[in-house]
Amino acid sequence: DVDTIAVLTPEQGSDFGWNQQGVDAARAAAEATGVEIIVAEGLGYGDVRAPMRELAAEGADLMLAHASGYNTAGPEIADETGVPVAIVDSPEALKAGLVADYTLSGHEGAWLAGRLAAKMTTTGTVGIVVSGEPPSWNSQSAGFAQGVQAENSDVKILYSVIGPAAYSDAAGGNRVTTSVIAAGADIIFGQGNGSSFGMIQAVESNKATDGSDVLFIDVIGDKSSLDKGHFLTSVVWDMTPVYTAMIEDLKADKFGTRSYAISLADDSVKLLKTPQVDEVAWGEVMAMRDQIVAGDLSIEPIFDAQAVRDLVTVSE
Amino acid sequence: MSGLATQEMDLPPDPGAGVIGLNNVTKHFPGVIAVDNVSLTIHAGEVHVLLGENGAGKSTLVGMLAGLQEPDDGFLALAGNRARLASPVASLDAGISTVFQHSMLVPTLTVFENLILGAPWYKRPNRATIEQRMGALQRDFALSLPLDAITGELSLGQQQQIEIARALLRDSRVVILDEATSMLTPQGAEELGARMRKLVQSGLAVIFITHKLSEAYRFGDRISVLKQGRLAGQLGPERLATLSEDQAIDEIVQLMFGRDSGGGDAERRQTSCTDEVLLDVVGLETEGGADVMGLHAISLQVRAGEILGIAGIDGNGQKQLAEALAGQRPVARGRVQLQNNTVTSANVAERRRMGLRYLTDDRLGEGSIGAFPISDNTVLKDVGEPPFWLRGIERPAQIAQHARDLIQHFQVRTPNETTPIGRLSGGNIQKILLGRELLGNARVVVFNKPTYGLDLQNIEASRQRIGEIAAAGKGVILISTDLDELMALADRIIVMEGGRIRGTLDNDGGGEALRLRIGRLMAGEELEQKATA
Amino acid sequence: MSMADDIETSETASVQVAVMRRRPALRVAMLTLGPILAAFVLSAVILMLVGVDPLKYYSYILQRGLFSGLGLEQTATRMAPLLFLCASLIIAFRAGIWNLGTDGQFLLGAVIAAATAPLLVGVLPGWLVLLVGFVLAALVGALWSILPALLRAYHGVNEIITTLMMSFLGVLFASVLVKLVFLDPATTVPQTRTLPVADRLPRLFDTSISSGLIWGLIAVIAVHLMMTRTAFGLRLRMVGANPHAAAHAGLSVPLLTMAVFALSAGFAGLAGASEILGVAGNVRADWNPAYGLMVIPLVFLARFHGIAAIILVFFYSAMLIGSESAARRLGVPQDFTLVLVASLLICLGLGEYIDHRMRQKEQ
Amino acid sequence: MEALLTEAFLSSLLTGAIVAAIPMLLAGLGEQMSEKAGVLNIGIEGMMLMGAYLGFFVAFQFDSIWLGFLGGIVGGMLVAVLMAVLCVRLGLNQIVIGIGLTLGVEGLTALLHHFQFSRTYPRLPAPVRADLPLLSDIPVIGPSIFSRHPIVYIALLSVVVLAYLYRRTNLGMTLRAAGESPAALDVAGGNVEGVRVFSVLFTGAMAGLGGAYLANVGAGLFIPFMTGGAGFIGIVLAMLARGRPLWVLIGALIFGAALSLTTALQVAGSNIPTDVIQMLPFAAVMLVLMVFGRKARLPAALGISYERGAR
Ligand SMILES: Nc1ncnc2c1ncn2[C@@H]1O[C@H](COP(=O)(O)OP(=O)(O)OP(=O)(O)O)[C@@H](O)[C@H]1O
Ligand SMILES: Nc1ncnc2c1ncn2[C@@H]1O[C@H](COP(=O)(O)OP(=O)(O)OP(=O)(O)O)[C@@H](O)[C@H]1O
Ligand SMILES: [Mg+2]
Ligand SMILES: [Mg+2]
Repeated sequence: DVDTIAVLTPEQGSDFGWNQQGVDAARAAAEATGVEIIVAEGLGYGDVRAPMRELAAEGADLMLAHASGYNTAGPEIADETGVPVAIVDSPEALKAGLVADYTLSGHEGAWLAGRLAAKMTTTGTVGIVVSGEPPSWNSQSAGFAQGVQAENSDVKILYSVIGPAAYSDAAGGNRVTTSVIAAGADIIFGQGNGSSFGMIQAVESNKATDGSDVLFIDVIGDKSSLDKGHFLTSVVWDMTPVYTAMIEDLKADKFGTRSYAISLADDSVKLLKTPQVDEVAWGEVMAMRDQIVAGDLSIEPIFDAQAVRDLVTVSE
Repeated sequence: MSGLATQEMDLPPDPGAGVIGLNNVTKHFPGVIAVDNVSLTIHAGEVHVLLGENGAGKSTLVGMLAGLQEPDDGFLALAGNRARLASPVASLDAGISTVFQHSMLVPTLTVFENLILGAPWYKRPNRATIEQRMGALQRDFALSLPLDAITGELSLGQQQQIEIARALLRDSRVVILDEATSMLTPQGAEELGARMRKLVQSGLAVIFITHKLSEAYRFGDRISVLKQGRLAGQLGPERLATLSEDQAIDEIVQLMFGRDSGGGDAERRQTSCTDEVLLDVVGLETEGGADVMGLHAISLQVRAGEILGIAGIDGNGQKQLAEALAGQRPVARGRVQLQNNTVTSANVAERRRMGLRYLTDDRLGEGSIGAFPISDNTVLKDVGEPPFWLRGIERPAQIAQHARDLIQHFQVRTPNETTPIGRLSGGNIQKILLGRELLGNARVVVFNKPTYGLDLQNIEASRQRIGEIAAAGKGVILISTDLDELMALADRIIVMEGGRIRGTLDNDGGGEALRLRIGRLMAGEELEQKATA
Repeated sequence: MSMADDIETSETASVQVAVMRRRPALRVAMLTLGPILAAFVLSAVILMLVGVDPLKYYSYILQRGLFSGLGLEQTATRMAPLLFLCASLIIAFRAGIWNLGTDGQFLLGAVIAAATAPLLVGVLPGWLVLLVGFVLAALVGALWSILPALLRAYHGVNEIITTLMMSFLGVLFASVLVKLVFLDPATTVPQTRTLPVADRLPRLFDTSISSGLIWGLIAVIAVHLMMTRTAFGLRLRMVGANPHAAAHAGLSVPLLTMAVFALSAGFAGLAGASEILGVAGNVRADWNPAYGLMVIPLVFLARFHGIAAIILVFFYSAMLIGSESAARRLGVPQDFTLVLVASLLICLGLGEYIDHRMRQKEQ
Repeated sequence: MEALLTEAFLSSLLTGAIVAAIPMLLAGLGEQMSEKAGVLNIGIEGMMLMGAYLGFFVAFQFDSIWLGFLGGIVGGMLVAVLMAVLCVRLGLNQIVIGIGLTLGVEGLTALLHHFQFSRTYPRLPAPVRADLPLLSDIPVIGPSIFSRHPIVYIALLSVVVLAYLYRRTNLGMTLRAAGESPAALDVAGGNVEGVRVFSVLFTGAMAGLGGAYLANVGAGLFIPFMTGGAGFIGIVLAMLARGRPLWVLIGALIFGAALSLTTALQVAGSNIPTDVIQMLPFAAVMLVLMVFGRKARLPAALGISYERGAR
């Protein structure tokens, strides 16, 4: 029987983003299903085998390996210790009773954010700034770009990657964002861990080329408590339903037979509303959300970095 | 030797009398007592010469006066008052200026900057004052220096002048010169002697260290002799006045070594020259550069049993020739043949294997590895060779034994063979290098200033060994700035100037006449017949 | 004193060790244990300042990294790449070459091993796959040092700056290779193909310890013996201590310098391969454990001595493993191990200085 | 790619170049003085990081970015004091202590950040800008260069001040003597230890200021490991600049431009992968070294500790 689960994250579960959402959701799911939880945070992006073995030895019945960097070690340790492991970004890796995948993509939410941004830009240019190009971010970048183009194909999309190993490069985030704003963007769709804070700083300290305030669209987490009037929205992810379903599947001996995902339908992906959002635009975007949920509209996720670049590059 | 110590001694010194007094001063280093209970008085108006064999403690004494080291025991007195010289600044403030055995200039700075070195960083250099004072020095001491030249690009003699000028600019009361003449030509040494005379006439005290006993006699007012860290004896002005040069030297030798120097040093060696040509150099040329002399059309032959002397003022291509012969310097044109094998393109190791040896004059820079123990340094040129290595694996016991033998044979002053060689005095390092080159089966040996920095006894022993090498049928090239040495040892003498051979002379024992002809060639005069094309 | 020696030479280090041996055991123990104790106390103060019980933290580390079977296995496994890096640095430092570019060499070695080994599985016998991986990694590592080596050997360009630059460049290049060239088409995450667990370096006995440990130990000991006992090693040390003297003695300084770079960088490449072929199985884009700089203080504290380096690597690995665990239990980020290593370095340095002073006084 | 010469491209290039160059400039100028004096200050990365941490901490606590800069200077100097004591006074190996200090500061600041800021991520308000009269009105260049935080102008000014001090006072000579031949300086009555300690502390101050700029102006908050090698680049700049502050500035601008180029090219729609573009500055340095490396002579006593009277 299942009485303890563990969640492993690369950084501290207090980053207002990926790690925090993972840890919070795991806690909520554990509570919902009545099991104990061990939180192992800040494990870094290196070799996670040691802590996984230790958690297995300590009696975890399910390990949530909450980083795409853990998806090689996860199944290996599951094999070695017999403890089920859930990994991300590896739909192929399913193994009954041992390995499940939860490839998360907020592309639908990002698509909606793109529509919102295209409605609200005054300079006619929006920017995407990312600190790296992991698949889940690519799918959101692509979703955002598609949304912008669907709304208004005249809006220019500037795309910029800060650079490798830039997860904590806050100054780099600021520099790149400042450049993107200088190049005309007045809404920034930003994805990055520590570097997000640099992006936000840039958004707050620079004016758009037409003199208006620059707005920021965040992803995954909810940073609205830090807002100083520049947040437009955030594509918030909630992994609680995913984890809850996993634990229940495990109890029912169905673990590893299917992948899990987040979606608009159960609000595990949703847009955050801030005071900066234009009411009319919000109403229109929410209507589109309902269409997607109803299945009238479908947006295909794109995970490949090159495909994202092809989307945003204006090849005249 | 205790009997010797009773001659004309003013020990213990009268502290009230001198500018500086050393009172029972002792200084230890790991494994050696460098200075052992020495008491001395330095008087104004006197050139005080310090003599002593290598490692006798002269430079250590200087170090204490210059504030580099403090005595472990005993004390210093300035004008009769007990004083501490805890740093170079304290020494400078006390009016003591020192020209050290090894150059203490910053080679990348200009002459002007070296002259004002030590001034507070926030000040702006005051050029006018310095220029004015240099003008005065030029009048009084014939010191003239290019103020904006980069120091490292000047000749060693000029560099020494900078140091002397700096000492004079400081208005010192005491000027110390540690082996200041070792790098100078005979004329240069004479000039320095004249300058010292002027200095003491103006009321300063001069401390002068040398290994050349005749210099000591001619320049000195008072001579103190150190032996193994102890003061072996002293010749005061009154006593010196009563002695001829030969008598004085005899007495000094007695003090230094406790025996007679053994015959005149200029006595010629019996020649052992044969007809077999060991080394044949034809039309050798090397590239010159901003700070190296290029070689032009050097042709020479060395026969078995012959000592070929190479004379010349320092820096006229002798070192480059030695390096080109050893394979350390690329040859642009020409041919080098060793016993009928052309070795022009062979590298150092190959030439060495074929029996070519080279004793460098740069004992610290390239002759030894200061941080390595003496033992490793004795086999530096035989790494990997039996019996010290077997199939590439080191045999430490063999190496250590070899080093101990060498230390004993050459009377090296060192605690033991594990001491890093850099800690030895200059002369003792030289002994080890000499021993290293004489090891094994040499055919041709190139000696570059083999006795520079050695004390009299070691000079003699080394010269003897060089003679023995030739007598054993080997070829010897002896590069030296010391004409006495060449005239005592060489069969023929080549004179180099400006990277060329100016002439080749047979050493016919011609005494003053030969000396004069060599001197002319050294100054760049061509020999009438242009013998060696 | 070994830490006081200059940038060119590392010779006094071994002399120092010899001197140490001649001193009373008690004194040596005091001079070693004293600073270590001080370092732990200093770090404890820092822990207390942020509100963590240091005793609890330390006992936790010991328990997790050293005194539990599982912890010990993890510690031993973690040692392998660090040992290869020690071998790399011992060669370089003893030969007076400051190879600060091991991170780049390590990563490129890792990438080439990860790019080739999985493709060879089934084509070649298992042991040969691994051998090819290791050999290629050594070659690529060495190749990445060739520019600094040439510049240093033939132009006298300081290798600190060139190896650092090549390291930055190598880290970026490794990630380019993973993303654009050696990408595993089967995954969405940019990473190389994965070498199956069964095809990696065999594990020792019944444990999870990778046999990379054994090879790492062999590497360090072999390098130590080479540098201290052979003619080749002495030649390398001569070049490091005084290149003019080496040239004067007939050694080809440029060639030997190249050899030092090739060997040192080759071992760094092997370190990368040992991590991939022994543990990780693949390289992910932007992965960089940055072991290289970390190992430098360890090698130095070991005074370039192989055995001492092994001991230090063992304790350091235990600390790494223990602190991963402690991070979870006590909420202290793993980065704290860096503080501990730095305090050790500072305290041992001060200790050496005090020792030096005391010996001077005695004479 | 045809968008390369648009105003947007140039603005974003220039803006990014200046923003990225300042920390490297400060670090490079600081390192330059140490290297002149013969201390290879590898600990500069740590000094910078400490400056970033303390600079942010002070700015946040006292709500003043200027106090923050002061804090950054103090932070850098704290690490520099350790470096000075261990390497200059006690003569321990500069490279190892430098790396050790850097690692230690990385750990310490990550630890402090974890316990102080990691739950709240406090940020500073947007920094003020000082538009230089007239100059800031020039199109493209104006807003990119002449409308920056005053600290930027101070950094640029320090290039001139240092160049003046090195040329016109004995400082340059004294530093060079300490780096080339400390024994010669010592016997000439100079204070080798004093000069070296001063230079190390100066490096700490400059690096700390650079770190504080990174945190307070560049990012608005402190993040562990946020310097990301800027200090090491400072070392490279100092080594390449051969003693001239102006060359440090030029080098920093080139580095900054290369970093900024990655963004500018992307903004211009170029499809070259970022990683490849990011390799450019490092590749450029290697190229410079290959061409000019022979001439990049370093002080003879660089990295060697001085002990009076030692043999
Ligand atoms: N056209 C542009 N080209 C380049 N950079 C720009 C441009 N517009 C804005 N920026 C960037 O934004 C910053 C602030 O811009 P600007 O000076 O136009 O703001 P402002 O309206 O004067 O702001 P404030 O009201 O705060 O003084 C500039 O320093 C620059 O970095
Ligand atoms: N810093 C030092 N460390 C260790 N030993 C030293 C040091 N300085 C001098 N010695 C030792 O002290 C002794 C005296 O050396 P010193 O240099 O004073 O001799 P010297 O009389 O000047 O000899 P030389 O004529 O060869 O220059 C030597 O045995 C030398 O090895
Ligand atoms: Mg001497
Ligand atoms: Mg001498």
